[in-house]
Amino acid sequence: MQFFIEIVISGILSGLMYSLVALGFVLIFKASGVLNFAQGAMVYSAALAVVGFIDYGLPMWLAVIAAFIFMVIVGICTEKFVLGKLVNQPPITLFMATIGLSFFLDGLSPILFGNEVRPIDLGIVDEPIQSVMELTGIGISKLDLFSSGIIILLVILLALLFQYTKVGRALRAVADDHQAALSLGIPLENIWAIVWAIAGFVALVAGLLWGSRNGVQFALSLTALKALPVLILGGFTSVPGAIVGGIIIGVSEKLAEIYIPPVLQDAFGGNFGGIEGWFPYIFALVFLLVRPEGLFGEKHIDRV
Amino acid sequence: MLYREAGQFKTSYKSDSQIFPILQDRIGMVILIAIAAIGVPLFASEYWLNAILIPFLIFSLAALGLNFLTGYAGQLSLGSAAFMAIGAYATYNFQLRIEGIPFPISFLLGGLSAAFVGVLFGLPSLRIKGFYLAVATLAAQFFVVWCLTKFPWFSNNSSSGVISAQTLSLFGFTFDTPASKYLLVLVIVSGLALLGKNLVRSSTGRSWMAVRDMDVAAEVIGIPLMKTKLLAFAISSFYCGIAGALYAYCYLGSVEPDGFSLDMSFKILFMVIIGGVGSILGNFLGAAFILLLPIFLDIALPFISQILHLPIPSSVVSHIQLMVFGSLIIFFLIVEPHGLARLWQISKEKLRLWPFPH
Amino acid sequence: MNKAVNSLTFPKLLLKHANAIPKRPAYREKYLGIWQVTSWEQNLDDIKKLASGLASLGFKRGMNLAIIGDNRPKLYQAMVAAQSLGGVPVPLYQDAVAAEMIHVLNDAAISFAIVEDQEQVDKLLEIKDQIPTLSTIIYEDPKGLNDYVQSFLHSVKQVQLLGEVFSKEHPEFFNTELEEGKATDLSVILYTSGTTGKPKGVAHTHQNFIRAGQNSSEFDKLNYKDNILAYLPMAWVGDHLFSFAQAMVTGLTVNCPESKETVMADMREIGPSYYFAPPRIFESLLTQVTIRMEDAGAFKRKLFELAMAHSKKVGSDILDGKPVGFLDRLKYAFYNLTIYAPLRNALGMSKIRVAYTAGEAIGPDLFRFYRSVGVNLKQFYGQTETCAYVCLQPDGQVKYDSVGIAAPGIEIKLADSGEVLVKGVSVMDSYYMRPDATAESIDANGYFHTGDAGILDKDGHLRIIDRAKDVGKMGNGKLFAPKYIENKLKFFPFIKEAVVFGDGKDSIMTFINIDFDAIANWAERRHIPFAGYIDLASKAEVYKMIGECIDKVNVDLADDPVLSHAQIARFLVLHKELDPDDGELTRTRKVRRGFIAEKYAPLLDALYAGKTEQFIETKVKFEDGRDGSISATVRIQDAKSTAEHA
Amino acid sequence: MTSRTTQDKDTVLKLENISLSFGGVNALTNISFDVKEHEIRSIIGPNGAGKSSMLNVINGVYHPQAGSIYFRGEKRKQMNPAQAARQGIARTFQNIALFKGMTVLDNIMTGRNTQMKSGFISNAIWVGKARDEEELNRQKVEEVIDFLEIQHIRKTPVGKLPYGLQKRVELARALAAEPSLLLLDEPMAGMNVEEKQDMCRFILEVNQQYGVTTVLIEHDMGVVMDISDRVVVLDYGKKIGDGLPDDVKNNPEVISAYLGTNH
Repeated sequence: MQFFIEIVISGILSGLMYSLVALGFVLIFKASGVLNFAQGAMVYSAALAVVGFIDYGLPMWLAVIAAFIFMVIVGICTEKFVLGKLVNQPPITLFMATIGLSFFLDGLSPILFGNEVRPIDLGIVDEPIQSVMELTGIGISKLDLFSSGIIILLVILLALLFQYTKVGRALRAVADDHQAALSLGIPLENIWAIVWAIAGFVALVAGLLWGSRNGVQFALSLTALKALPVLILGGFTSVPGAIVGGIIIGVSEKLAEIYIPPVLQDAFGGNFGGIEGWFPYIFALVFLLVRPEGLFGEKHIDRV
Repeated sequence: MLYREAGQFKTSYKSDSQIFPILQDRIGMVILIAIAAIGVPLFASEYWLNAILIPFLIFSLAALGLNFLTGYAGQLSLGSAAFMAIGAYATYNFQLRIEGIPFPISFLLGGLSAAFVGVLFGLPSLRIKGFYLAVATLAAQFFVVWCLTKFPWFSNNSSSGVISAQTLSLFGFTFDTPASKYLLVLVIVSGLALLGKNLVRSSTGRSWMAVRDMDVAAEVIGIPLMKTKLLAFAISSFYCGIAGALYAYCYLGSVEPDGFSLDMSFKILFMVIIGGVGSILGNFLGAAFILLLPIFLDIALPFISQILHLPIPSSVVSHIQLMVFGSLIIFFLIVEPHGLARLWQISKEKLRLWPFPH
Repeated sequence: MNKAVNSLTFPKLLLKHANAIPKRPAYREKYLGIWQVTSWEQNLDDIKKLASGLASLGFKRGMNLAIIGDNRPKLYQAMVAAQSLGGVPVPLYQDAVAAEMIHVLNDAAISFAIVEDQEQVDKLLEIKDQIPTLSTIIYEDPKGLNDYVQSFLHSVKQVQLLGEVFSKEHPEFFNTELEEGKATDLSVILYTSGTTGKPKGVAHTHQNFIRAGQNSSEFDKLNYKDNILAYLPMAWVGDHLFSFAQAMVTGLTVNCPESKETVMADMREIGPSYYFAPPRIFESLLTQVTIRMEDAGAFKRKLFELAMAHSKKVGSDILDGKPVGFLDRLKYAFYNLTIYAPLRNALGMSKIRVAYTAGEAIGPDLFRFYRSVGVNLKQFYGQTETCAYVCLQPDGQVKYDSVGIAAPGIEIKLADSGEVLVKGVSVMDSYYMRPDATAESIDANGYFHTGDAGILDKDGHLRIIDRAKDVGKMGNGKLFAPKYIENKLKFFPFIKEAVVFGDGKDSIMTFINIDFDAIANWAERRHIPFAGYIDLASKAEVYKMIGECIDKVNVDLADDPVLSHAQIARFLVLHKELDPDDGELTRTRKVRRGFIAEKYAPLLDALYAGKTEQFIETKVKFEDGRDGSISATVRIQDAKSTAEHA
Repeated sequence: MTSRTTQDKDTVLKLENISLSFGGVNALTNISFDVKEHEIRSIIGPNGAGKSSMLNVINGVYHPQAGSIYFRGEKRKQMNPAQAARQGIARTFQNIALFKGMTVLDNIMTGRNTQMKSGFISNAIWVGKARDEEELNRQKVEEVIDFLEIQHIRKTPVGKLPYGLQKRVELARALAAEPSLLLLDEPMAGMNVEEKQDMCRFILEVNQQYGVTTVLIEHDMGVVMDISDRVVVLDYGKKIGDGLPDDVKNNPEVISAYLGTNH
């Protein structure tokens, strides 16, 4: 039982990490209808930028700011030179363009910031919290907890931004209706640029947290693949969806990883690890067949 | 300029609906085939056959497969490599487990197995569209590769799922020399390409494109969406499957599941995009482009670094490759969404109108 | 030989080909997206059914069969069908308005008419009660005619079905009727568009057209492998000679385009080996070429210019087989690969062995252009009354200003008045039901008076200067040949039509009709804004440019020993396009000078009165047949005259 | 090719108390009318009156919550558009729904897909069955092309065509299916006068030559009154008039409905 809870909790915590990446997708999708496959590459680039700037001799805090600026530039360039040139194209084309973008970033960042694996030290060690351990015997990584805290903070922050700032209103308006957004007197290009900047920031946070966990390496770029099932589950347009979806995926894949392989081993023999590589997808896929619009996504009828 | 079309009139729908309605094109095609079938085996070096021409043909076939699904039926898939893997492993097992089965049969069965799995993973396409579906196809990519790695049966209990292809022989003739393998691949690929061309210019192809361009209208016309989409998935996967089998048997010789990675799927997608969505020729152009580009870079970059006097480490070369790929994709999507095939078509039109500009 | 010829008729030629080359295509018609082929045996079968059907409807020997429509195999077949029953086909101009048809239909006492489609049927219905004899109308294309209930309307299909039944009952009928035909029977009645007065029916015998066809085919070595594009009015003698007589004689294939709009495209597909077009078509083709080339890239344009320059230099010599230096031949071969051949291909002229032009004089530059890029373009001379067969230009001795030598079987001589007189195989039998007119034009010695004034040069080449009657005297008693001047004017690409006046006057005046497309393009390139035809025609820039053309002509005339005095004094640019529908041109686009002089009297007077502008209102017929009128104030300008050298 | 003069007036289509709503919003409320063999039946009404929804119900794109549809006498179960098409119902769309990536010819050929039986394998092999079938249908399609006078654009991609021609091609695609019931959704919207005249001519000729029963939605009152045999008037999803053009024209309710909206 205890073991089970521990799995669930660690599932929730790592799920939140997925949500964080998924969040980046959602932001951009809401505002510009683009499924930004490059979000993962952005996480990778952001993390690389941080360590890169540190290698160039900047202090941590400055490196982070520099990295953020870098991400903003990336975002703006993307808007200007890629998506800006693809307006009125079918979404699938934009999606493929972002695949191209992710390749580009995966190539560019290592050239700028070096490609050898480096750690990020947030000053929190990745070890179980003693008190909880003694009390319940359940191990909860400080780092994970800390990360979760950050993520929740970030979500609240975004929520506030969306609710109470002019930009935020514009962003929400853009989501439903471009004309309405224009009426707020903010040109779409700028709005999208802002969105990309925010997405860049989210990527940066994700990069820091993941990086501090298992070092800055190309694997970060693949976090996108973790986020995609989350999106399907939670719907492309819903922030809460991303959070809940992340948690569900996190927990389910951890459970699957623990409980399925033994069964298979009994049946076929051999080793059946690495289930979390595909489980979220199959899980999401099955879910899709039941509820095509996702958890929180809204249904739509095509008119003739 | 070389075209002399005056006097080439059509007196039947047969002749009007030929693949190459213009005489000069037919001549050109014959010459091309002659070169590919006779000239190349005679004169091409082993390196060219093994390292360039054979993979070129195989990937052209895979791209063709994906093009049916994405270019013609409009269903984006990111799992092509997985279906190649199925083709390879299925063929391997049929060869392995059925005594004395002629390899064309096991190739066919391999393709069919891929088609079957393709249909399974295509089922969601009935309820979900666009990148929902694209994401769903990733499921195939990961799940299939995992299964092949983890279930020892598939690889006949070899470690980490590596299989080494049996040598192919038919009527006592064994395909062991590069030239013979090349010819085998050439025959299969061009054969399937022809069938594919027929398919896309027939009612099947039209219903695919109808679904792609406007599915509601297509249904109103009487095209059953489900049947059409699933057929696209099946045929697409079949072609990828065959490509996979060739990949294992005529190119690498021994393969492991991880060889059929997501990167490979993307590579094939890029071939389609750069070559030309919705074009048969495009797949060949795209494959050639994507395969030759790295080779070109490997040659060009050191050369450039010499001129600029800045050393370029090999890791950077590979990264530059990624950048070039990425930017090319974006470039083509923006500038020429129909890829090299369209460029070819345009220049051909120019030749036909010569000396006039339009 | 004579015996054979004397009994030879077109239906018998049909039988001959149906036996000799049954599988060869007699007709191709672009329909439903492909070229539908009618083999010679099929052709015979169709004609047999059609003829029998006509017979069962009461069509008899001696009757005339009106044929109205675009060039369609069925309509050509109708001609032979009528002939095989001993009847006479009477093709009418399909674009004539109903009213214009009344005279012809009555003059030929038409009771049966075969027409193409609803449009023509409607025309006939409109005028039916003014044509007492008209009893039966047969149409080819049933589209839109379903709910026409009139009992005298039949579709060709229905008639052919009748024919099948009929020939079952009378199996020998068709052949016996056909055998009765004699070479001296009338084979066709072609109505002259007649620059003046009502059209006259020109009646030709089988022998006339068969001989003209045979001789001209031998002259150019035509055979059953040749292809021709039939796109000019079936009522026009030229089409009857090329697409009917020569086709029936040699068995060559007649190709019918899909529609008026697609003629050029269809020509490109068919790539005829034998081609006729009036000068204006060659002209508009050339204009298109130049316009299209102007948009080409610098390299292509340069290459094109070089190629053109070289072709001017040696092109026609090479075509005429005259000696040309090796280097020049090499260059020509190169340009042929890069420019000439692609150009011919784009124009659909790749396969042309012989191309003819006639009807109007053709500009020397225009003529040379086609010959020098390897199109064997030649001129011939003839009238409706002579099966369009009097003079031909033999390969190798082509002069742009002559119409060639007397054709085989033809004898020509010049009257003192300079009028060209013709005697020989192709001279008509008579004007239909007009012995008086016949007597006027065919004299006791059997010479036909062409009404053209001409000159024979030393190698016996005929050069036409004008209509004999138009060759008038000016006030000062000197020679006045308006057509000669008009042609010189029309050789300028910007001038579409020109009408020259001066008979009995002391000075020569000119109406100019601009070529709208060419000038509009010219104006756009110079950023000259204009609103429509009238505005463009009155632009000062246009007047300036036309003025220059006219000055050039005057310079040219000054060199001519005979006509140096006949220079243009003043001119104006007409505010409307001269149009057959308004009676200003004949259906073959010859200007009707007298009619125009009356219609535009105010302008003419203004010219002579020395005014600098004149208001005029003119009636016009719009495409949809409505009448209307347009008015404008037309500017008038003086021309520079050049001192006489002679 | 039954001509107008010999037409039998039995009912092709009968709709009884059809009601349709999207998430509570009523698009159609309790509408009944019928369509007789060979007639041109027009549905008119102000924007948002539910005209297009009506067509979508008839060919199975939408499924009404209430009411029943009788097609050729028998009550129709819920069916999807594809089935409706196979029963001989073809239609055009308000905003053009051509297949942009294909040529005119291919678009129209696609219209005949229901008639084409050969499977994908024989299609791939091509020679023989598939090709013969292809030719047979090409012939039919060419007849339609000839009928609608679009020979000159046969092989142009539809995307390149002007609006008016696209509308005509869409009609061609519908005709190619040799339908027994033809649904036209504002075939003349946004056309200039000549284009409208042509379209009118074609609709009438289709109706006469092929005796195709036609249900027509059109804004241009003049046109509707000219060419239709009977007219149904909708307003806010309710039927407010039904009958001969003249009756409808003088129906006060109809007049007010039209005065109420800017037309």
